[in-house]
Amino acid sequence: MKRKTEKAYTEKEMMTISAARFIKDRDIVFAGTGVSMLAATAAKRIYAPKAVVFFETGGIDPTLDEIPMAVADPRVMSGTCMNSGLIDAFSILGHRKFNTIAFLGAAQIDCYGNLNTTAIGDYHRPTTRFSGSGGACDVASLASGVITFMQHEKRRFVETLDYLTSIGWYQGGDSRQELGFKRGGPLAVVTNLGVMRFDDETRKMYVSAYYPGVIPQDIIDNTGFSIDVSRAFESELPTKDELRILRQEVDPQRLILG
Amino acid sequence: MKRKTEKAYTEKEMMTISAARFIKDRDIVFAGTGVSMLAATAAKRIYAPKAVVFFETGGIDPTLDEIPMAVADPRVMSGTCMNSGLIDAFSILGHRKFNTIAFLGAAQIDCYGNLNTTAIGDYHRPTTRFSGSGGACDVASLASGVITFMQHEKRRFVETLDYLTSIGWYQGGDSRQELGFKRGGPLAVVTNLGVMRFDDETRKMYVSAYYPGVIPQDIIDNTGFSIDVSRAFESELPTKDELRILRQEVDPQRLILG
Amino acid sequence: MPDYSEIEDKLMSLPQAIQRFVKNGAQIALSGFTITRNPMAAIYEMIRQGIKDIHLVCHSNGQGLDVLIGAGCVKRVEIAYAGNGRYAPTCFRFKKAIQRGEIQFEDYSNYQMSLRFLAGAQGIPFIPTKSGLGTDILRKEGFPREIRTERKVASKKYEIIHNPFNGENDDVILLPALNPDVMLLHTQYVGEDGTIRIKGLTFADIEQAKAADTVIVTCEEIVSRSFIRQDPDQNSLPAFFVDAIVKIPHGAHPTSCFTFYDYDPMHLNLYKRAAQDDAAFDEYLREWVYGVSSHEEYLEKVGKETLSKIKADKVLGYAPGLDRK
Amino acid sequence: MPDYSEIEDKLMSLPQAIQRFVKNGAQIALSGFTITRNPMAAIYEMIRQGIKDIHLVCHSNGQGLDVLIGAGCVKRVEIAYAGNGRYAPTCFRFKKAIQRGEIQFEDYSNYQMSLRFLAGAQGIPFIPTKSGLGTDILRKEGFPREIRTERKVASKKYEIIHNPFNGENDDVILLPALNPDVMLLHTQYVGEDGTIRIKGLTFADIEQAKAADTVIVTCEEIVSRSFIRQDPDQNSLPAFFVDAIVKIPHGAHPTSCFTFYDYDPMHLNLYKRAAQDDAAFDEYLREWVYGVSSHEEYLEKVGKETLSKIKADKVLGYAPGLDRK
Repeated sequence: MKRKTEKAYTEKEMMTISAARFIKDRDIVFAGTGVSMLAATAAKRIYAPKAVVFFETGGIDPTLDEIPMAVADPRVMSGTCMNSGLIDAFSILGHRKFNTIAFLGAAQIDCYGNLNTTAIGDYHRPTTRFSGSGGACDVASLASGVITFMQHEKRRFVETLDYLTSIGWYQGGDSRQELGFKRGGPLAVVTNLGVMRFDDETRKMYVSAYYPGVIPQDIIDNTGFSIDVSRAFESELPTKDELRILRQEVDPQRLILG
Repeated sequence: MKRKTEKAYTEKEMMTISAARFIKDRDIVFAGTGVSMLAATAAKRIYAPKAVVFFETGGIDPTLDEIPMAVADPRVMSGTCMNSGLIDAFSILGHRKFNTIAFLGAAQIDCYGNLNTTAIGDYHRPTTRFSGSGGACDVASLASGVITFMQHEKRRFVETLDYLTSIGWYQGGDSRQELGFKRGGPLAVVTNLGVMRFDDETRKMYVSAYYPGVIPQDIIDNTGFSIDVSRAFESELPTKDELRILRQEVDPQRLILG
Repeated sequence: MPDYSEIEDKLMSLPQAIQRFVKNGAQIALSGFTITRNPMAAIYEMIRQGIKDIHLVCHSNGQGLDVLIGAGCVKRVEIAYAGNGRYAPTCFRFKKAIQRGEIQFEDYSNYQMSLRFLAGAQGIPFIPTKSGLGTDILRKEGFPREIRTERKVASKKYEIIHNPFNGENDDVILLPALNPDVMLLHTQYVGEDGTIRIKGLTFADIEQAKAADTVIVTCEEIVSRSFIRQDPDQNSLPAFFVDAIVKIPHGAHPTSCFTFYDYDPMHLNLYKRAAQDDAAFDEYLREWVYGVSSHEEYLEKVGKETLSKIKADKVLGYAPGLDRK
Repeated sequence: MPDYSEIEDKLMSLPQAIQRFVKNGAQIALSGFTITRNPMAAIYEMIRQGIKDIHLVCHSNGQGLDVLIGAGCVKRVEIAYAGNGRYAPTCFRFKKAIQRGEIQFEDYSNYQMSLRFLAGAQGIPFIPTKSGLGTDILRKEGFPREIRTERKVASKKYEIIHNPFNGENDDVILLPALNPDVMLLHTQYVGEDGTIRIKGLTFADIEQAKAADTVIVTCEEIVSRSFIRQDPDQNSLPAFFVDAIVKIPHGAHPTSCFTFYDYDPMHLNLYKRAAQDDAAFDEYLREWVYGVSSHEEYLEKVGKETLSKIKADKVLGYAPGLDRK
């Protein structure tokens, strides 16, 4: 298992920054709660000042002086350019004019980035029931790209999902397009061990980067399906600026950073 | 032809009041421009204070201190309870919860109250092209009831429409319901000669009332299809109150009354 | 001097409104989203009146949904998301009820549910989307086949057709419209003329209200006709959509009401602890719902101190610096 | 001190905006309705630049549509209503063009066209309605079959299917979504951050803007970021939908712009007289469109006196007592 070394940053900070680094200027960023909200906010303040953060509830570009605890938090409606509703939010999410990047989380993920946020066990009588899709199924269907946050554990990185809530690369290759989706698909999976990406041909997950203090074998050991590590390199450390902005501006109360 | 006698009221005033008398309290009244706007406003001020006047453009319950010259006139947005748009307006028009009564006008009408506001002659190369449906087709399809204003002339009351823009009782009997409409249909046609209604069984137009100074034969002579006058009676004269409110409150500038 | 003459037939007490308009087995939609603008006062009153066999239709309801399920008022639910954000990643009573097989459920997504309300609002029988193609939301049906003939239950979960305007093979999902029996809407403002104004995000409240047969509105304030009509562009619903109007300050507590009050983290955490244990939850209901006769009495229990802590800054819309851990 | 840094890449002159974004043969949607908020300045500039073969998609455009058709810029139109209310029961140049067989046209209703824009805005391929069943809007097709394969022309005018959620025979019309190349939107306010605020009725402007590939906005005022963000509930479109922003006071003249100015009855009557005669209409164009190099010059011709007559009362939104005969 990964070596415990004294680090100048926490796992959550590393995950947040790793994800934030994917955001480019003018991206329209769909954020959920938790780490995804931190990553979206950090990205805008550090690398992509012209990116716009919005929420499925209809809040567009809030000031986020305080971290929302839910996507319906009044902080999501505060200082926005516009407050609308779900129908509007999803018309933006899927709009062909925009590069919409969405952050998601899940209970299970498979090697093609399909996600389960609905149930473990039998759907009708599950051993564990989760919240359900929310907007995740829509995001996975309609956004230009999806970045998923996961705790890297065998029981979460599985061969077969108990329930496919949100479409990824489906069964790999061109199978997503064949379903009828003209765009989108998983960009990356950001975990507590590293960053996974997807092969351009097979659409299968591979290890793109492992965090300092992690070795590729740690990721293999914690993944429930075979995963290619041949393209893996060690992630860059979080910079002083990244950490300062994340800690002082994004979540000073450490409501999510902990 | 109708005898010219000195009257204490004009044809337009008589038409407006005849139509307004159909409106009941709590009706949701869909108004267009011209006489229909006068009738809606008069109805609210005289018989149905709890009726609500709205417009296909989305203006709901404007004060109408001045008569709008079009359904997009800024006067339709002034003092309303809400300013929205067409999608909202039509969601009200067709709403099963409401008794929505709509006023329309047309270039041609047939014996079942179907209307033409599109073209005379060949559709592709008409001798006369009109404005087109606007919201008329939608009103005729979705409202609870339609009252149509017409100049009573043979060329307008025709056996066969050159173009069926707005559905009435279609081909009579149950044919409207068989098309898939659960409600609605023409209530009355108000002309410069009298008020026509539709038989409950055959759905064919008949003369319900003729104005003072008009005789049933005048209506027969000016109708392009055979019309039953056996149920016709002479209309009540406009009352002093009706005329006073219409002239002093509804259209003091006589923009539409002329 | 307020003039309620225009809405005299709609103004009533909460018990009256629930009694008159909410029947056992009713299909019900709730305003708000997770921890915001849930019609909590109305929900507590439904529980006190013992309304049973409710068929809930939700996109992402949180607190309101969970209390109703926990109190045993709900028979079936069509839903996209049951959670309270950081205060309950999955609503606790919802989770238990499904794991124990106590309620019938059907999963959709937020966009799908919103579109179904939109279709209901526009009076169109169904609405197309591509969202969900290839997922188990389509492959797995939650509702048992035999209830597909019951009132307010769609004859099918969905239908897939080829896009008739596109030559190539292009699948589209058709979703059935929703027309709930009742929509419970909590809002900030109702005018003396009955006009509704929602501040902040409207979620799918407006679509839900237009789709419903009956709309019960609870509000923080009833404002003057001149105030509500001075900027009609801001208003959300005309009076004629509304069947009952009840003034209930803090009617959304412990969820938030933008520009009036924040959510109540203390209460949400208290609820979180209670909801995870059956006995503790029963005790919660006894104390906070059955144990009080009205929302006023409930608010006395919440206490002035807490209410002042969560009081929103009018400009920001929330309570800055509130301890939300 | 205004700060345009957030919109520097979108702020441009009207000639630049039209040159950059409007190509011959483009499918174009216009803001407003009959005599209100038509993007007249942009339309005049398109005529001056000699844009040809336009495919207009409208619900009820009036003045803007008629001038464009009269100037020979329009090849085909999909439309519900071409009129100016009391000032033109049927738009004159539109009427002549169709009677002379000069343009291709397809009739729909206002609700149908609005729903088609809504479908385009939501990215769904079609949308159902029952409005129009049994009418010649379904029975008679305006566009020649051979153009059905051209870009931006729907492969079919409509499709009828049975409602798959209803056992009994229940026909529903499916209407194809619209996604215009360009939408020309005239509005009251744009914020320094590019946020759009439309005052008064929005018609189908918001759906049209979301449905379009490119949105050109002309506005009466560019207001401060703090003003536009102080009440986000009132705003109509976020900046990222907008491609070009042009400040053009009185940009809708002779049509009205709620709270800024009324329609100009003198000009509409002048137009009415001109539009009924070919030579007089050419003269009108020479004088009011080709004869001026910019909207500023056009407004000088309109004259300060007229502009002050039609100046709107800020509360009423129109010019009370204006002679509108």
